[in-house]
Amino acid sequence: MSVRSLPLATNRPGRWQAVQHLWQIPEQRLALLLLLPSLLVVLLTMLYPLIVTIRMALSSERGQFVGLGNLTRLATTNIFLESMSFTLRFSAFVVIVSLLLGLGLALVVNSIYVPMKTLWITILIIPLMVSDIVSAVVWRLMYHPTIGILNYALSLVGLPRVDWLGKSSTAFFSVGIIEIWRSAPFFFIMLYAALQLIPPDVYESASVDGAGGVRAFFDMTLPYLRPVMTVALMLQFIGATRAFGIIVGATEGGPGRATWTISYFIYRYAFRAQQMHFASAAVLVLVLLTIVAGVLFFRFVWVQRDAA
Amino acid sequence: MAGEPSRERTDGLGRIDRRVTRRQALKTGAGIGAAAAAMQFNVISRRSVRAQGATIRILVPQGALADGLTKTAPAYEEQTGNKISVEAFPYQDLQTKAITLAQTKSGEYDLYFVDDPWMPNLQPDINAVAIDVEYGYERDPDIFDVCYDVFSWPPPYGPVPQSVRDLGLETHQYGLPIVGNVILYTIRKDVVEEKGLKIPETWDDALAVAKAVTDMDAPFYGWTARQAGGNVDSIPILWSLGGDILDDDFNVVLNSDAGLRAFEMIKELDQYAPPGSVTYQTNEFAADFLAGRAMMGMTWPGDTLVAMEDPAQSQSAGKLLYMNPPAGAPGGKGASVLGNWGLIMNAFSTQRDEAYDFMTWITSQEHSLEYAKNGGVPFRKSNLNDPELVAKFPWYPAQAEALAAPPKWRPRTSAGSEIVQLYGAAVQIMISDDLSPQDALDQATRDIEDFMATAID
Amino acid sequence: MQPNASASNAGKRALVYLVLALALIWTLFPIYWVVVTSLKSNAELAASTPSLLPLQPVLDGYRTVIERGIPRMALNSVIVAVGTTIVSLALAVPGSYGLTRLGLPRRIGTPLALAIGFALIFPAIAIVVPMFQLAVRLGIYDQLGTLILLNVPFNAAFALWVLRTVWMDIPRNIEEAALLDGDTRFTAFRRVLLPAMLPSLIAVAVLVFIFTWNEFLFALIFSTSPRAMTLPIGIAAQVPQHELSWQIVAAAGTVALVPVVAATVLLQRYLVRGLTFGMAK
Amino acid sequence: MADVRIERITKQFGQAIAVNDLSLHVRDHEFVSLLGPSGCGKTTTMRCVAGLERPDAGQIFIGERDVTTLLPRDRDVALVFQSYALYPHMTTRNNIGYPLRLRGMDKPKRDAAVEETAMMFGIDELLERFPRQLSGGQQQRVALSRAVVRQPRAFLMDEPLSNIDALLRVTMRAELKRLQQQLGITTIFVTHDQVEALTLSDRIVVMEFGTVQQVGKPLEIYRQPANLFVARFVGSPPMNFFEGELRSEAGETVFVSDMLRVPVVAPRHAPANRVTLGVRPESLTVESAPSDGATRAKIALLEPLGYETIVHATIGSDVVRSRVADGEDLAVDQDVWLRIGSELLFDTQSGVLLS
Repeated sequence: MSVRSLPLATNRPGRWQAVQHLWQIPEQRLALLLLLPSLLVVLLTMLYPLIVTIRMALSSERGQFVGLGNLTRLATTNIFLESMSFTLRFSAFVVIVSLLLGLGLALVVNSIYVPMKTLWITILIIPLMVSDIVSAVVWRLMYHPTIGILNYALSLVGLPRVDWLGKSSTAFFSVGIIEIWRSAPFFFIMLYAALQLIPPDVYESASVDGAGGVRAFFDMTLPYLRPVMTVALMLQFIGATRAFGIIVGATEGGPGRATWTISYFIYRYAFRAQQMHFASAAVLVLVLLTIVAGVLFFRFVWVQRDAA
Repeated sequence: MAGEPSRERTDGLGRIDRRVTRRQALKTGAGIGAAAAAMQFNVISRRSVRAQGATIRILVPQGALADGLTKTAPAYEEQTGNKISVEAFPYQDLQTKAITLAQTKSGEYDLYFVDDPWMPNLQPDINAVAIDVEYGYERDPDIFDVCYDVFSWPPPYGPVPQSVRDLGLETHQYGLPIVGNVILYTIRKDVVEEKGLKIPETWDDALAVAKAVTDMDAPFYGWTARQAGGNVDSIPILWSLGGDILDDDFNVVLNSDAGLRAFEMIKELDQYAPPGSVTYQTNEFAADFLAGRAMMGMTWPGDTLVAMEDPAQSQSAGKLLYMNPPAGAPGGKGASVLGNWGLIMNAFSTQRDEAYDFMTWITSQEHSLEYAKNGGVPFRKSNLNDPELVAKFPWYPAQAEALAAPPKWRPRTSAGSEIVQLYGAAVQIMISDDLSPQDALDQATRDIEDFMATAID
Repeated sequence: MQPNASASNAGKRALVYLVLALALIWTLFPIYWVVVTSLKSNAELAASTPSLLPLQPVLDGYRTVIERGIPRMALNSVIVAVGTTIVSLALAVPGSYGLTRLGLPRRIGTPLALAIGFALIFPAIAIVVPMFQLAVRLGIYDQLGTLILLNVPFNAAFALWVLRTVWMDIPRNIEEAALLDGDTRFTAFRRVLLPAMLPSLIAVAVLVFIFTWNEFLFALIFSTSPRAMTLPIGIAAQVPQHELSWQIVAAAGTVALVPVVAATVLLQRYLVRGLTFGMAK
Repeated sequence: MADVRIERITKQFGQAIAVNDLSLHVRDHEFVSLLGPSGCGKTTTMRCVAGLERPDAGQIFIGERDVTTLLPRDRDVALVFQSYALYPHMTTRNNIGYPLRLRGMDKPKRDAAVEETAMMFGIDELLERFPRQLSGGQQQRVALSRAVVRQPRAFLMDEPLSNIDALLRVTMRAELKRLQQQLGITTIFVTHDQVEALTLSDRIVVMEFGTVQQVGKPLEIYRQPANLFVARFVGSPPMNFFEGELRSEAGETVFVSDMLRVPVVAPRHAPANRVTLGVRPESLTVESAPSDGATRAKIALLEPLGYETIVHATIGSDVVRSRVADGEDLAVDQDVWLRIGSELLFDTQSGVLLS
């Protein structure tokens, strides 16, 4: 074993030499250097538009300075208020139902009666990968008044037909279902993964302590899942408030303008109606809401992961 | 809406881009610009294509108009050696794209298909070529005047926004009609005869006929309409009954007795419409006629009439009567909506001569007919009155009549498209959510007023 | 007790299977329906009662979709998605390493991580108007590169966020062992750390690819010609407004679904890891 | 092979001083343990030697070379981590061969060296497996092989035995000892387990608060702890302590506390004040009948270990422990008499050994 005689194959000149040199600078400076490109890209992408948006929001479409005029106008514009209300109700509906569905599926797939779990996971997460626009199209074909399968199925069992996308109230649920179709798998996979992390002895000690199935679920499973649930809920809620492709694909905001989301409002005003300044005011409102959501989000999530 | 007099032309992008100097732009965008340069940007190089003879790129709405153009173009390519590139976008996007491109002074496309209500948004005096000035184009008497007028700018008659008037522009021809669409009323004349009814003269008559023939179980529907998001197909009812959305000074006047009557009429007619029709687009509308379960409706020649008159697919073929919309009152005259597509030459095109050559080629009597057969819609008197064609396309006389009437056009303001959309949204929600006609009128009025408060004209 | 217990087990088993059956229908039937619709003829689509199978399958939808340049748009989507994935990872891999591995003090590291986390939830629609104006000014709208530039920040933030947790899970000792074995910090990164985190890297790459493949808003606004139109725009464009055929949009939807479903099946393991932020190994 | 000289190194993390002005000379071929409670600076000291930390002050020499500022890779030392730090994506073969690969050794020679080392550790069957397919003990051997294969100038081991189960630990301990004797590579071994330190080391360095408390051969450390800290830390069960003072009585020096009077050997330097008497449990004999010089106590607890019994007895409020070879006749609550065999005296205030 004449290893000692071999020199370390180190300083041979090569294509990596320049990079290697870079990596010998002090750690913290290197850290910042490595982070800088991402930070610049990410932060500039938020900050630059934000500054422009603020400037635009303060002036009218003709470019005259109007101060907070656009924002106060927004507060009295029905279309905006109704879009806002729709967005929040819609998001709440979507995440609650998705959570329940995802949790149920996670528990079922996790149960000992299910063989080939990998296969089931694969199938169940497919919708998660399908884009919003394709999901909208896919479901629109199901909802269709004449070629759709849903009304036909209803008629087979003697139920009255439903105007799936044709009434404000049903469109709310119908579009919601599309979004649920896409987001329930997210809850499913997150919660299923979290279930795997629950140590089995927790259940054993629970059953020793006399906690039966339902009790064990509420006393043991649920508390273990709660952190993951919170993260998933918040992420999906924030995601749902951005609903855009689904609206464009499924209803174009209709019937009437019953399914306008904030994103759709901004799009319509900025790019169809060419009121970019007015739309910028709406963007500001959205950003403010995001900041609030962000603070709440990191309160919960940050503490959980990084305190550990 | 009145706006203060100003020569400052605004666009949807605000005023920023006009004021920014090259240097400023370079400064702001240096980072991104550098990154952009480093990347493979132009996936397809335009220049290399142009080297081998002109390629004329045309922005076209997706569907029959684009497909028809694709079929018609080879003849031109063979004749001239120039290439025609038909680039299709769906209707809603097309508007955004065309206006955006105009604002960015893009030479991307040489010709735009433009729906007539978009003319104000396009600012033709800046973004389009006045062919009467540039090429000495003269009107062809074979083409309806209204089809020329609608692509003239500023509009030769009718209300014009103050800000446009303030510019003191002279009216010129900025485009040629390519699709002579006008909304028609159609009805199954065989059913009318069979049931011993009369062809409706007024909308009240139409309602009565719809009521008489409807059989929800058969099913057979007395009335069918496109009602999806903010479409315009109910405007002829509004106009025929004497209502309107805006007056000549661009005030919202929808909320009137006539407006109320119109909304009531629309709602009553819907009782005889197929269930689910509230989300109907053209295709569902046409499907009812193809399946022979619809009695009457408002239709655009450009979309689906060829299929509806094709015995191979349609059970209504040969049984439909086409006419100008019914009137508001006996002895009155129904008002139709003009919906022409024009071929507009991009002012920033680098191959104007080639583009002009194609414009005149495709709008010539022979080739526009060819295009009409492939999916376009005629706009020439000679074509619309050609007996051979009329036998095949029975709506031609009605279309000619409607175009000669002439039909009204939609508001000539850049806010026009959105105003009509908001109107349509209120009509749709009235039907879908069972809103009272008065409430729907109120909603439409409020929405449009809100919108116009921040819009530029 | 025994017979009772087994009866209740059988009951539970039946319930589980019922739920699974419903979940299967719920998940896959919409996809089945889009495929079936894509094969139906116009006449069949006009019928009052829809059929579960295409009676006379036709490929008209696919033919039209090809004529209308869907393959070109799919290619555009691939270019944008691959480009975004490469650039995002090129930013996020060293970035997340720097954020977690190099002894950055918490008072600096935490706010930076928070800023990146915030970018994750920043609404894309909020940057669209200013970025569009900028792109116009620079003359770079309607280009695939611009779409990549727009997609990168959001996806880089996502990748950074996930990789951050991945780095935190890779023991520092492994890196130190490599340093002692004769690596420099850089070669240890390249030869030991990167390979060690490869599965997570693949997971993130696949997700970024799929996110970008599915991206709709930027593509809708920043593409004005087929040069930069991506598949989602192409699909939205096929929703019939002024024409008859639903099978066209169904065909376009099927074209978009195939790679996604295939990727899900093939890369399931990685997807789960990435989606759960490394929680499931 | 080389000696390792640590000269007056200091390492601070923020406000906390991990290593304080520490000097140590590990001779060539020597096996030295750094022993101390967690947070005493032993791991930091070792990491400074490895080059994973750079000391704020002081110098480190390996052989003749000042390595203080050298990168880890240039020091030619191997470190076995507590967590083994195997490369998860490499097979056993590649893990062991990795340092050789970095030295540019060609594959045939590398494989030969890897196989030879693997044979030595009995893991030659596992060469194609990945770390996740190995048991803890097997991973441990791979980690050792990786360190051994390149014959470094010094081995550094950071609690390498603490993650394996008790039985295996005993085996591995013996194996480590044999290995070190066979290869004769200078080794610095960090542990908080005194048994490991005592059984393996040529010398032990006991540390606390970043400073060396005592350096010495295992038995020296055990028998002559330099101060109260070392006395307390080394030995299990721990030494018994009694606080009191020294008095001179009839020319004899006697340790006096509330409960005890013990004649002791007079220290060379008389203490200024109170002293602490330390008695190892084995120096405390338990008698069932009173006798002169024995102190009465009461048995509180008995821990029979088979080969011996640990007796916990109370003298007043103090608990003392004694180990007796045969404790079958003893019972809890029984009164017994304790006799001190040999003792150590410490200055209570400074902790320094007086005797």
